[in-house]
Parts: sequence; structure tokens; C-alpha cells
Amino acid sequence: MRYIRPLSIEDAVGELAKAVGPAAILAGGSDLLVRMKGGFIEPELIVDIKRIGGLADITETADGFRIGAAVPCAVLGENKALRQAWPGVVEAANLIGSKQVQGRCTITGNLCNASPAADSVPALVAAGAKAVVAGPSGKRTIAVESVPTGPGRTSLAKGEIVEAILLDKRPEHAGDAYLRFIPRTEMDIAVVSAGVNLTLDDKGAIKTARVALGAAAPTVLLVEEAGQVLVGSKLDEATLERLAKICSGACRPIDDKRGTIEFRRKVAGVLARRVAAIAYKRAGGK
Amino acid sequence: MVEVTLWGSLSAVAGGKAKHDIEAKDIRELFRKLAEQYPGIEPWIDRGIAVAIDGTIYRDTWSKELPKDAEIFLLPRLAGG
Amino acid sequence: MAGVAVSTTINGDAVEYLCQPDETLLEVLRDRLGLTGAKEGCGTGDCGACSVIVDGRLVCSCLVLGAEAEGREVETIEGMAHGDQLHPLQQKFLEHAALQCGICTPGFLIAAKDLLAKNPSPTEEEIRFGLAGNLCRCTGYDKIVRAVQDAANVMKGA
Amino acid sequence: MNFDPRFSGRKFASVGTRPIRPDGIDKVTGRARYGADFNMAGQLVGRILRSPHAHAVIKKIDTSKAEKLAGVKAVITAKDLPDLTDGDAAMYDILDNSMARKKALYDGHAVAAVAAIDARTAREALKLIEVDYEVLPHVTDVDEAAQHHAPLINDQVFTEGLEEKPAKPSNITKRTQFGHGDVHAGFAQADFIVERSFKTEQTHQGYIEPHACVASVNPDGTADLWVCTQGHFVYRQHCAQLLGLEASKLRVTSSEIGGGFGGKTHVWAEPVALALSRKAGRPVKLVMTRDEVFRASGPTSATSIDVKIGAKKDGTITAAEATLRYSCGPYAGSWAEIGAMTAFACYKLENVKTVGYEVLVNRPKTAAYRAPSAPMAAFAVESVVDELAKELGMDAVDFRIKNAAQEGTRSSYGPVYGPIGIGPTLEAVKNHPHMKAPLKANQGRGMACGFWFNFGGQTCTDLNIGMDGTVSLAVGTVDVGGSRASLSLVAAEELGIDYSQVKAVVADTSSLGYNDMTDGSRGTFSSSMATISAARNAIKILRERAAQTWDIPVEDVVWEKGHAIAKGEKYGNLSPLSLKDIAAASGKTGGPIAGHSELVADGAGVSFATHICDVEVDPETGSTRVIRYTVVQDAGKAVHPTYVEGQYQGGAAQGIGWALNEEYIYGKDGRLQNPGFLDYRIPVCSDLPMIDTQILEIPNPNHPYGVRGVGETSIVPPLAAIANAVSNAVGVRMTHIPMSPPRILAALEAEREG
Repeated sequence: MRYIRPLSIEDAVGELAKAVGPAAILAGGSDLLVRMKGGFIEPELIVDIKRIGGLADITETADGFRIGAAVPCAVLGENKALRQAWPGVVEAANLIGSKQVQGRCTITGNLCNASPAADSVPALVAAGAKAVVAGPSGKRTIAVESVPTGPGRTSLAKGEIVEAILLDKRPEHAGDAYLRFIPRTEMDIAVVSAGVNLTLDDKGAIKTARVALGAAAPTVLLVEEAGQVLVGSKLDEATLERLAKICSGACRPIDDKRGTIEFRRKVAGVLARRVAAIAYKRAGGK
Repeated sequence: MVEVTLWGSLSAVAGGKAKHDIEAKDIRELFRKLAEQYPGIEPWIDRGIAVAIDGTIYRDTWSKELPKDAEIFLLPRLAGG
Repeated sequence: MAGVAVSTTINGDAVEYLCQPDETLLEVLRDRLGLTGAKEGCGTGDCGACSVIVDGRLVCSCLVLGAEAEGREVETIEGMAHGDQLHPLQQKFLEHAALQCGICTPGFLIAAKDLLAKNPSPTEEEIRFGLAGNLCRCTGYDKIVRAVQDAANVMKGA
Repeated sequence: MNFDPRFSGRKFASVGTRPIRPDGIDKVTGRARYGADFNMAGQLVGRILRSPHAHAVIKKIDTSKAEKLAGVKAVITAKDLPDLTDGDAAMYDILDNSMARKKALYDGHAVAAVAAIDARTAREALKLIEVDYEVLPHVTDVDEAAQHHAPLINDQVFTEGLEEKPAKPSNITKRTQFGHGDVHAGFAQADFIVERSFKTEQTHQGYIEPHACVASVNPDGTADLWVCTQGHFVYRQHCAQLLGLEASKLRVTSSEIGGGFGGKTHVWAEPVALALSRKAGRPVKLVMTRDEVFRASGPTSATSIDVKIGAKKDGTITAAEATLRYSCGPYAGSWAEIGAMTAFACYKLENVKTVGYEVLVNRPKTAAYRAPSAPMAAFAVESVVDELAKELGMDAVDFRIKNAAQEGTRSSYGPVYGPIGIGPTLEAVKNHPHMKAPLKANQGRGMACGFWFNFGGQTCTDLNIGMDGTVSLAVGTVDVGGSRASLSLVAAEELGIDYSQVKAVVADTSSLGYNDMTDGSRGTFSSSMATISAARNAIKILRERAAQTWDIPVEDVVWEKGHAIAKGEKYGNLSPLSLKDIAAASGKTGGPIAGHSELVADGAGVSFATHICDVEVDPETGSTRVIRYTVVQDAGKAVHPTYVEGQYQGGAAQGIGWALNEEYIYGKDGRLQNPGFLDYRIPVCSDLPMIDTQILEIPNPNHPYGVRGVGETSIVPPLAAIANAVSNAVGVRMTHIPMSPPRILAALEAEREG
């Protein structure tokens, strides 16, 4: 086993591309070290990407925000501009694990770990976030929802690293929010979760909407029909009712130690309603 | 002579009788005489029997005297956390 | 397996060690450096008993590799008191009997120190959510929360 | 020994104060040494290979490849722990549980172990051990296991306690029965009867410190064991017997213990560590992982309980009956028996009958968990009591007060009660401001009562007075939550000196006589009795030394407030001698001054608690939050009230976790699905409110200071108190613990659909 700490993304990609045995990328390590401890993965190469230039920074650009792959979730919460623009993404990131875990974990890691219950992913999907992928054949930018392909599986090729997550600049009257259901008040993995991202027109009606559900299917679900039902509304009761019904119906959940199929279906609808109301309020809707 | 009451399961190995009159001055003698009369009780004594004398439970003090007219109740010896 | 040479700072002192690439900072602290104040309750980041502060950030040392400490500053429970002067949190934990078995105590003290550094006047709710990553099975948290509240008051006055 | 344990009603100077504990600074600075914090020269790392199957015959174990791995110093299987138990069935079970002999009986059962130079090598070695299993059908559910067609876990088990030995073996090891009167006649008199069935899932004590030890066996048969345990003397007996060592040559030192709650009351991996050390010829450190703690230590029983209670219109209970089935893991236990004894202990009943069935399942060996078996029985009984009060149209507290046991009541488990605290706790609750506080929508208030016996037992204590007048107190009951502070207070009280002059330590097994373990809430009760006795013995010597100094008869010397005083006018000019004065001169008056005591602390006083709980239920998700909680409990006498409060709060918090979220979840494959703190959800700080406490002091007549035990009773009422609160909040009667959100939501949906 080798531990390396490359200083450039090219070096990191190169090492990963030529690795013979299993290789792992280390940013926050909050998933990787748990899997190593449990014996689920025995990497021959660990590539620590935290010292690569730019990967530990959040930068505000003309197009929005670029969040480096090694930025701990706690740092997202400390960035005022990001918090104001994307409160739903930030609150999702700051729900992962404990304060201790938030000091280490990253939204990129959360995405690439490819758990359907990852907290930050529904918020990122609803936000229309993009992932910048660096690989042996250059860089590409893809929608975050195209990264995970199933529990623990991603579309990334050998040698590829997600080096940053991009979030758009916010227009006027925009808001996002994220809610999850857990049995305790902290420390649990989401039993089911929902993220909503809205923009409003000048009259306060919803202009665009994206709704995503977590722990409701093998990957985070972007429920396009749920977004469509919101567009044009001011979140009246009938719309919320339809939203809940569509979200419950869109779920393809499983029975497991964290919840039942019936529970997840029902609560997906409940959370969608509640989270839409929060996002609407944040966007300035009344 | 003291009157001793056995709990339900113990009376099953003591001729199905819950109440027994026994001439015994202390707990040690009580156990010895019970075992003589009902050999099936012996493994229970080995596993541990507590004795309640007028409501106070004795688990290990076999030298404890049994006052006349006292209420004597046998109980299983328990585990605690 | 190739060992990794690490130069770091622990409780203000320069420290060098050689560790395996998959060895956690918790293992390094406990097994190589004799700093057994951080405890392993789970090894998976779920109990907070191994909490330490790395470069000003509260982390579970079981979820950090020893190799990652290169060039960092690590604070552990062993560095919390100044000589024979207990930190106000340590003193208040004693006064409030905020510990029974005490196994979670080092982690709680480190987490509480981090909490008060970031928020010197936390509400009860902020304390409870701020310390939610530290499990205690003995106290029901009541006396821990009160000790932190009391320590916060003392530290503000100081 | 001539020791008078009777309550004296004295006034206290030290007892009842709240000083800082003697082991406090070590614990806030990280210096305190727990099970895993100790090391020996040349120490190896031990690790255990565990069965992935719930039930399987072990056909063959091939360890040859592991033995050949560089750095491996010993590999053992059950062959290295031969059966020396000589017909002692309970010890045989402990042996078989330490290392499976013929069959693996649960997911996590130990089958082999290695000692190697480091953890990585040990882990590699485990992978090289080849075990050939023949997988058998398994059963993990208590009700399914009790069925006659269930897979048999042990074909030598024929149910005990029946009038005739059954013809066929089964998974029911024992039937027990308690009660008096005639329940049929009692139910015939009842105007209202409520009958319900309940289930509770298996929970774990959840101590944060995994089991850990360092074992060192020497070629001459001497050995040392450093271990986190609730009873090092008991561990010594177990290990000596299982390893064939002489007890006095095995020194066991109890480390600081990071929580036990009953789970560290008998040996698990310690015999394995000793066997590894014996084979390797080097010390071995063995620390369980969290996964191993959940899979292979001793959680509490899962239960299935039926309760039936009848009452007259005026609120008098006429009859009460319960049938209790408790899981024991794969080995015989007496857990339903305790449930059957405690179920109705709070009430004065003319006609009562309880029947318990001990049920074997393919789960880890059940161990004690804080007032073991009582919380589940109380959940079932107190739920029915609440429902019956509603049917009668009576207030829940008044109904309980009307039927509460009192001094002179025949308990449901047999003996007649002395002075007890159930009535006073109920009266205190009735008058508590919490009962009158307003509630909002979806909030509900519940209350419930609980009982625990409390234990005494064998206890030995040494009290040594230094030449500077300070006192060291060596006790043999492990300090699990501040007892060194309490016992120092007791020594100070009895000697009449300041608390700061006393320091209590827990002595190892070679330094003190035998002590039973710290269980059954006995630590402070028993060791305080022994400390008082030891102090009185020391005072006798102190008086003799003073008499010698003054050259007067010892009968004329009394001990008051830490001083020897010459009594009588003729000694008017003799100024009192302090303990310090006498100690300073001890070298010339006869040598060291000490008091010893060895006794059986019997006569522990039963204790009762009543809890009040407010919850808020989210009717759309079934999520339940405890928003206010109050514990009222009889302590007999609170020696260190802060630590008594701590016990009340801690027990309540554990009960809250059990009530709402904690449970062992097994898959169809018989494997534990949630062996970690992520999915075995013990309460976190933000889950709980402050937990208010009210200490009542109804003296135990059998202790000089009136002390009862305080540690366990507080976990008994919460399950029922929360279930009653949920029922009052949203109108559904929850009969399955934990009341997790999916269960509550399903119950609410069923209610809405009618």
C-alpha cells in the first residue's frame, strides 16, 4: 500500500491512471476510512488530493461558484456568499454526520461515494449543479446526477477525478432548500430526503423548479414531473397536494434497517411539501 | 418450626406444595432439610436461592437465623446490571 | 507496505513519526505516541470519543490518516490544561459531575472547546446540536450541557 | 464480625454533600487508563474469527496457513480451551460462548483466534483460517423460537419447571411462575378488564468503551489480567476455572471502566486472550471492535408479553395476570423469571399470577442490562394500567395511588414489603408542577412506575490511616459512576474527618478479599456498609491508641467528630486527640492503624420510581421527540446527590433510547444488520431535553445510613411513560417497542383508516 500527496491534478490523474491494483482518492476520508476499517476496500494506492492547488478553495466566478473537491462541508457553511445564494445546498452539506465529520467530508466525496441516501446530492441535483471531471483524456463538465449510476457505482472512468462542483450564479427571486427524515435529530443517514430549487417571476409565481428525492431509489431521483407541477403556481394547497402525490409515486424505495417502503413513500411526499414551502419563502414568495 | 413459602417453580420440585413447615434455626439448616426431603431442590440451591425473611432479602448469609413466626419466602437468586 | 515519515505539531510540540499508509491518526496517537486520551469507541466516526482538533478544525482522529498530519497542528486532550491549570471546561465538568464513566469525556471536552471557540455564547439548543457527534451513555447529557453553559459564562467573564 | 447494619437516623456532616470525585482530574485530562490504554513489554495483538452464520455445525477448522504467516505467534480454537467446567452448566455456557465448540450458535460467535505482532498481521491471519461449516436452519424471533416446529438450538433442552418432563426437546428452557390468590375469581369480580399483547426488541447496553484486556500468562502458572469489567473478582474466578489456573496466582486489575450497565458482568473474550498468551508465551492485548461488541457481547432480551388486568368501578384492581416470553440467546438464562417477578411489583394485589418462559434463539448470549428484564415487563403492565384507568374514567396517577403497594403489602413475587417508596413517588408526581404544565397540539403527557430489587452481596474493604492522618480506602467494587466519591464521603462521615482527607481506590484481586461485582445497584450500598464497618474497626484501634497515650481504660475513650475524647470529669484536663494526632504517634503506639471488614451486605432495600414524560409526535412522519422529562425516585439516602441525579438521568436517557429507536435488526439470513452506532441509534445530545430529578429519601432500615441502591430503577419506567405519552398525544396505543417512526406512522395510518 502506498500513500501519495500529489501537488497537481495532472499528477493525481497520472498516478490513478497507471495504478495496477485498487486505488482510492482521499479528500475528507469520512467514507473511505470507514470502508477500509470494515475491510470492504483494501486500496493499494491512496491519493490524497488536499494539497492540489485550488482544490481546497471556494471561488466565486462570473458564472457562479466553484467548490473544490477537497473543501470540507464545514467551510461551505462559513462562506457567507454561498450560504446566501444556495442555502439549501449548504444546509444539506451541513447535515452530513457530525461536526467532526463536517470538518472533513466534502460534497464531491458525498457525490462520488454514490450512496442514494447522500445528503448533499438531492440538493445539488435540484440546484442543477455540475461536476468538473479531470481525466487522462482531459476535462469535461457534466451534470452531477450523471455521476452516480447505482449504489456505490459511478460513471467515472479509471484515472478520473471530480475536481470541483459548479453552482450557477443566482438570479433574483430564487431559493432552494433541503430536508431529510432521520429517526434521531442528528448523526443518522437519511431514511428519505427531498431537495427543491425554485425561481419566481415578478408576480411571485414559480417560474422554474427542480425537485430531487434521496433514499427513494438506487440513485438520487430528479422528479421532473414534480418540478413541472410547481411551475406557474404560488404553492397553493392543491399544488402541494399534487406535489406530494407525484413524489410519493415517483419513489422506488426498498425495505431496510432504516425504513419501510410504505414509510419512505409517504414521507417523501410530506418532505417535498415542506421543503417546497421553505424554498418558496426563501425565493421571496408569500 | 417455621413456615416456608416456595415460589411457583420451586414448589414443582417440592411435591407441588408451596408451603412447608420445617424445623430450622437458620438458612443453612433450612436448605439442608429441604434438600433431604426433596432431592430435586438441590440443583436449585446450587444455582442460588435467596431467602426473604419478613420482606428483607438475604442472598448469601446462610447463617441468618430464622425467627419464630417470621414470614419466610424463597426466591430465585437474580442477576443485575 | 512502505512507511510514511511525518513531521507534525502536537499540542505545540514538534513531533516526528513513521506510520503505515493506512494507519489512522488515532492509532498513531495511541499506539505510537502514547497519547491515549483519545479513545476508540467505534472507529467509524459515529461516537466522537477520538475527537481532536487539526488546524483549528474538530475531527474524529479515527477518520484521519496518520500520514495526513504532515505539517498540521494537532490538539489533543493532553494539551488542554496549561500545566496544573485546568481549562475552564475541565473544571466545570468536574464541578457539575458531567462525567460518570468518563470514557467519552476527552472527546466531549475537545468538541466543547471547539464549539465555544466558534460560538462563545451558545444557546442550550446550539450546545446540544454542537455536541451531537459525541455519544455519552451514562449521563443523559443533562450535566454535560450545564457544564458547558457554565464554562461559557466563566470564559466570557475572563 | 460484630457489625450492626441497622439504620440509626443520625445527622450527617459529609454524606449528602457534593464534592468533586477523587478520580476526576485523571478523567478530564485523558490520564485515566481504561481497558485499551494499558500495554506490556512484548505485547501481541489478539483478534477473533467469528462465525458469519446464525447456526452452523463447525465441521473442520484448518489453521495451518495462518500459523505459517510471518508474525503470527499463536492460533487457537476451542481445542486450546479444554472443558474444565466439571458439570457446571453455567460455566460451560460461558466457555462455549467464548469459543464455539461444536456449533456456531449466532452471527458473531467466536470460532478461532490469533495473536500476532501487530493488528495488520492478525487481520491477515484471520483470513487464512479455513472453517468448514454445515449451515443449519436458524431462528432469531422469540415467538417463532417458542413454536414446536422451530429449528432446535440445543436438542438436550427439555423445559424445566413443568410438572412432568416434556417428551420432546424445545427451545423453551424453563417455565417459572409467581403470584398468589385466585386470578379467575378476581377477574370474575372485575367491572372492567383490559387485555393486550406487547413486543419489545432486543437492545444493547451501548457502553462507549468496547471490551478490552491485556492478558499475560507465565510458564510458572502465574498470570495477570488487566481488563475493563464490572467485577474483577468474578472475572478472576471465571478465567481461573476456564483456564485451569489457581485463583490466587491470577491477578486481575480492573481498569477504569467505560460503561458496563450489566454488559461487563461476565467474561467474553478474556479467556481467549489468556489462552492466546499461554500459547504464545507473550502478553496479548485483545480489544473488541464496535462491530464485535454488538454482534458478540451480551445484549438484553427481546420479549413478547401478554397482560390482563381487571378492576372494579371504584378503581380497585381485582386481578392481574401476565405471560412473559424472553429471549436468552442460545444459552439458558433466567430473564423471563425476573420479568415475571417485577411485572406487578408496584401494586397491592389480592390475585396475581405471572408465568415466564425462557426462550433460546440464534442471537448473542443475553446479559444483564440495568434492572434486567424489568423495563419490558413494566412497559406492558404500565401500558395496560393506563388504559384501564381511561376505561374507568380515573386519573392515571390516582388509579395507581389507589392500588399502590405499601409497607405490609404482599409483593406479587412473594415476600411482604417493609417501608417502600412507591406511594411517596406517586404523591410527589401528583403534586409536581410538570403535571400541570400546558401542552400544545400533538403533544401528550404520560407517566409510569418502575421497580427494582437492588442487591447486596459479598464485600470486602480496607481502610488504612497514614501517619499524616490521611486515609486510603481500598474497595473491591468497581467504580462505574462515581462510587469512589460516595465511599470517600462515607469514610469521612464515619471517622468524623473531612472528605479531602480520604482517597478511595479500587484494589486489584491480589490486594483485597473477594468482592461480588458491581451489579444490581449494589456498589454504593454494599461497599458503604463495608466501609462503615472498616471505619468502626479503625476507630476501635484509634480509641485504644488514645487510651494508651493517656494511660486510661479504653472504655473511657469515645470517638466524636474525628477526635478521641476522654469521657468523665476525672479526665477534665485531657484535651481531645485528633485522628491526625493519633496517626502521627502511631509508630510508637503499636504501628499502623487500619480497619478491615469482610461482610455479606444483605438487606438491600427495594426501590421505586415514577416518571413523567411529555412528547410531541409529528402525525405526518411518526417522529417523536421527548420535550420534557421528570424522574422521581426513592434513594433511601443519597450519599452524593449529584451522582444520584446522574444515575436517574442516565437511566431515563437509556430508557428513552430503547423506547424510541434502539433495536437489534436481523436479516432473514440471521445476520445482525446494524452492528454500529450509525444504525443502532442511541440518543444523541440534541435528542434529549434536560432531565429533571427529584430524590426521595425513605431510609432502608437495613443500612446504617438508610442507603438503597439507585443505579437501575430509573431505566424501568421510561418505555411505558413514553408509550403512554404517545397514546395521549395522538391517540394510538403502541404495543411494539421501539416506537420508531415507521411503527408510529403505520399505527396512525391504521387508526385513520379505522
